[in-house]
Amino acid sequence: MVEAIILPLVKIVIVLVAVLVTVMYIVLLERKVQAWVQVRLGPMRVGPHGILQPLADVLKLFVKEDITPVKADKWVFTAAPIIVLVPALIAFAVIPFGKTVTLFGTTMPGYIADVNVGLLYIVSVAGIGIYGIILGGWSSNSKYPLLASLRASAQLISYEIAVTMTLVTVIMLSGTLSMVGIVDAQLAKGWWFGFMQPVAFAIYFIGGLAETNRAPFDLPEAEQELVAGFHTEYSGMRFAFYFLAEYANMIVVSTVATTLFLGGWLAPFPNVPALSLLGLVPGWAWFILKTFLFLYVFLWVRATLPRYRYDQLMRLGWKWLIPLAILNVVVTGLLKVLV
Amino acid sequence: MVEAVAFYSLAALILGFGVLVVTAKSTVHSVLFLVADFLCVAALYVTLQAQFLAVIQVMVYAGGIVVLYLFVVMLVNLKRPPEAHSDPRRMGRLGLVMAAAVMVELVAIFALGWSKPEVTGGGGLSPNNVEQLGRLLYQDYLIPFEVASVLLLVAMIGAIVLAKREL
Amino acid sequence: MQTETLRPMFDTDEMVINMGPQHPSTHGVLRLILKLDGERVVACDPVIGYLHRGVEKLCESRDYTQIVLITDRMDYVAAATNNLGYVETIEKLMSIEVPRRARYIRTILSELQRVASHLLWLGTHAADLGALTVLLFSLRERELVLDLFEEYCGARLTYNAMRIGGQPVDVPPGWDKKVLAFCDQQEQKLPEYETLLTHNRIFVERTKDIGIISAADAIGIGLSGPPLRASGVYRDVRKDEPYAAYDEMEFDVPLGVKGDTYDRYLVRLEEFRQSLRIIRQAMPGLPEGPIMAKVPRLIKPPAGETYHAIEAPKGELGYFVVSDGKSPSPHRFRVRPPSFCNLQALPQLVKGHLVADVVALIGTIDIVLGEVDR
Amino acid sequence: MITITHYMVLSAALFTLGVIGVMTRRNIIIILMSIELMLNAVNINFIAFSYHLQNAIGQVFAVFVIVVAAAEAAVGLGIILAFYRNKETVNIDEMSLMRW
Repeated sequence: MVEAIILPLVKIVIVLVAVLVTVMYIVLLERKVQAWVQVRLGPMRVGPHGILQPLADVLKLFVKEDITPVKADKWVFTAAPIIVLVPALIAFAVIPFGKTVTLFGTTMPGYIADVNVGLLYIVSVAGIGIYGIILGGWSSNSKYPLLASLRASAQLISYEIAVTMTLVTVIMLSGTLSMVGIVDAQLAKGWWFGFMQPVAFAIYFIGGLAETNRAPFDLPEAEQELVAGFHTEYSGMRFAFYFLAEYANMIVVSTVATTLFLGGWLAPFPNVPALSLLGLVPGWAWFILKTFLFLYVFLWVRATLPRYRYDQLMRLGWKWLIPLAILNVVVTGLLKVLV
Repeated sequence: MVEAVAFYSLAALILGFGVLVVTAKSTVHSVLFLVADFLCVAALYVTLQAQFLAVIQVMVYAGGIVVLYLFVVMLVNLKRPPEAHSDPRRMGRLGLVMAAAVMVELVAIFALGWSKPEVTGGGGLSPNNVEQLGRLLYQDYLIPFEVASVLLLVAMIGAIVLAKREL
Repeated sequence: MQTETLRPMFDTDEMVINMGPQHPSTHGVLRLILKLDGERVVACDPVIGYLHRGVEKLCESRDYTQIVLITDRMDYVAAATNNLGYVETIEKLMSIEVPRRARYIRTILSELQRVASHLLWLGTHAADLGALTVLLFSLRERELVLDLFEEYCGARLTYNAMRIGGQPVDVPPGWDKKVLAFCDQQEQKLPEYETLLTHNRIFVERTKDIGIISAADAIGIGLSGPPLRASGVYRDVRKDEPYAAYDEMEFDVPLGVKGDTYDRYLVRLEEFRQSLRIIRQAMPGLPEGPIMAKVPRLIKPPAGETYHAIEAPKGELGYFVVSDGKSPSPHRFRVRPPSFCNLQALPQLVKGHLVADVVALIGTIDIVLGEVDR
Repeated sequence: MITITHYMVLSAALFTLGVIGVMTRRNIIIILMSIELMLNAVNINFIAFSYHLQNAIGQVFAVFVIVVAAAEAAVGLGIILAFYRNKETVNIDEMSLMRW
């Protein structure tokens, strides 16, 4: 009873709270990192060094008026942010945060669920999130959001192909679709897949930027072109849902990258005796560290690069990333057969 | 017990959303209900030990095909409701009657003509059957699999030719 | 004939969207009515007048000294050059010989102004393309220019820094060193922008071959300033009809080749360097002497009319003033603002490009709506 | 106890819903979606039998059905778009003419 229901529930609550808090603080981190790049201070007023800024933001979003445009499709308009947020959160169900530990006499796996199709589960769940974006833009009954949502969905679908192709190479190396199995395979191989598959890693990173609508692929919410993108008409909590979903998706992409390419909870250099001390750090700490490293690159890129244009983005996706990813699959297959 | 609860609730959802798909006034709502329907079907697959199919159902159906529908619904920016005009010779009732006939026929087949078929090959169904499915697809059913991919290619080219404005 | 009948049949709906007057990137209150085919712009119709304050008519009921203040409010990010154009027009009308020291100060001020204006352009242009960091960098440097202006005349935006016949105040002690220090600093900052933009693949792809305008078209539309020079036309009022102390300065006029957005960017970036070069010549070479010519207390130019143009940061800024010789205010006052004339090129520039390019192109012609609408 | 018959009835009902949609609706997009419902009904049967007979071949065929559904959707929607471009309608009753 305890192991079957209570423990998973506790873990779900822990993960959800952790994700939501991380989202709040990623926003702060983003503003801070961007500020430091731009030789500014960033938020400084709420709490020491703006540390309480996220709370103030959340409070503001809570008390803001929640406006529904008169001509909007009310049901869809309300449902769209939820459709975006829920898949972003349930994707965490299969992500292994650490290795299995024994705690108070019960074994405690470091994941909520180890599904045998875990990787595909994440991809398919991400596909559902697209609906929220399309519907949000459509239901606002306004031209800029509609344009932006069409852009967004075309972009997400295009880059999903390339990203999925990179996942195929990882599956070929690990021989399993389970996220835990993939980490174990990296342990068995002695190499993180990021080093064995640098091309796939690079494509995954670029595709991940595009799938989370981050700069330089943030066309769907290009303020300068399309006002605020598909959530132009949203305000208050419903806007906050979109916001949360975007950052939660960033975390999903980072955690997946960590699991697939950076060895998940594994400590680096387990085979170098001089660095065996690194193994003492708990697995979840490594996991979080790697995830944040990845997230930091996201923020860094945003502060540095201009934005792609729509046709250039499509060209990059279809003419470069997808063929390259397919070629990578073929080469990996050949190497697997020959070597 | 758990199985029954899962089946009946999922069946109710599947049929309920199915009715909504067919009856919804707005096309976009109809598409939304279709997605919900497909998600419920995927859940049903999970209860039937077909996790891979469930994920594929969500990925391809919900995440791919229905998005296409949604795209077309948005591109087709109708100035008047799509069902405004009705052919005077249309016999809607007859359609319902025929649908009922199909239902009766199907149930009759299941109830009367059903015998356990002899199926060979496949070799059992393990709970973790992704690998098994992969082997079947790439070994026993390789030719159909390749034909299916050719079908997809043809469909892709066909769709581009049809939808392109000027060739 | 056949295509004409078929065309509307085969068109999927063209979408008309309204960009502005409240839109994050229309640099003020410009309104564009864009007709889109998908994301491609078929036609563009700029609508102006949201900031019309009747400056020209207003000036006809103010006396000549008061008008200097009003000119500040036209191109409000380059107020000093607005002042300069106006005071020189009246000086020309009254045949006043401005002391050499005043002319040097004016040259320094207008080049500082050019740097400030180009910095603002650079920042907003880059921000329009999504490179937010450049905006923050360039605003940081612009702040230094504004500090210099504040020290000189006490104002940071609308300077009212010139008078008919000369300068109201002399340079404050120590100001020259600060100006030269700023020049050195700015020189060092320019490579920062270049790393972020000039050699950035995304930026180059976003700007190269976007909004090409040929030299003939540019002249035909009446472009002036950097957009005209980017098309390869050698025209700079500072060289062609020198004013202030430009005839004593040594500087080059950067020219573009193709006339696309990238060329316009490069031309403006080079103008930074040339402006710094001019300031570096003028500041140490500041001649001694008075800063104000003998000017009557009540300015009443003789009857007549005159047109005088200067090279404002955004292009050729001309003033046409008619005086009836009796009243203390102009009989007719007319401005030829560079932004207004450059804006005319926009419909031609954006045709066939994507929505995303529209913002890049609004940025590249560098308009200020206060000047367009007056 | 849930038997295979339960699944078969569910699938028959879903199939019939699809038939009703095809027969009664005039919006061709909804008709195509009804066809998708029918294909799903077929898939439910495949999977249910696969489970019932403990044989993975049913899943293989379900995969093929999904492939066919994808192809059908792509071509069908392409035709709809081409048609809409010419006739500005998606009403199937207005598509009765073979030429225009």
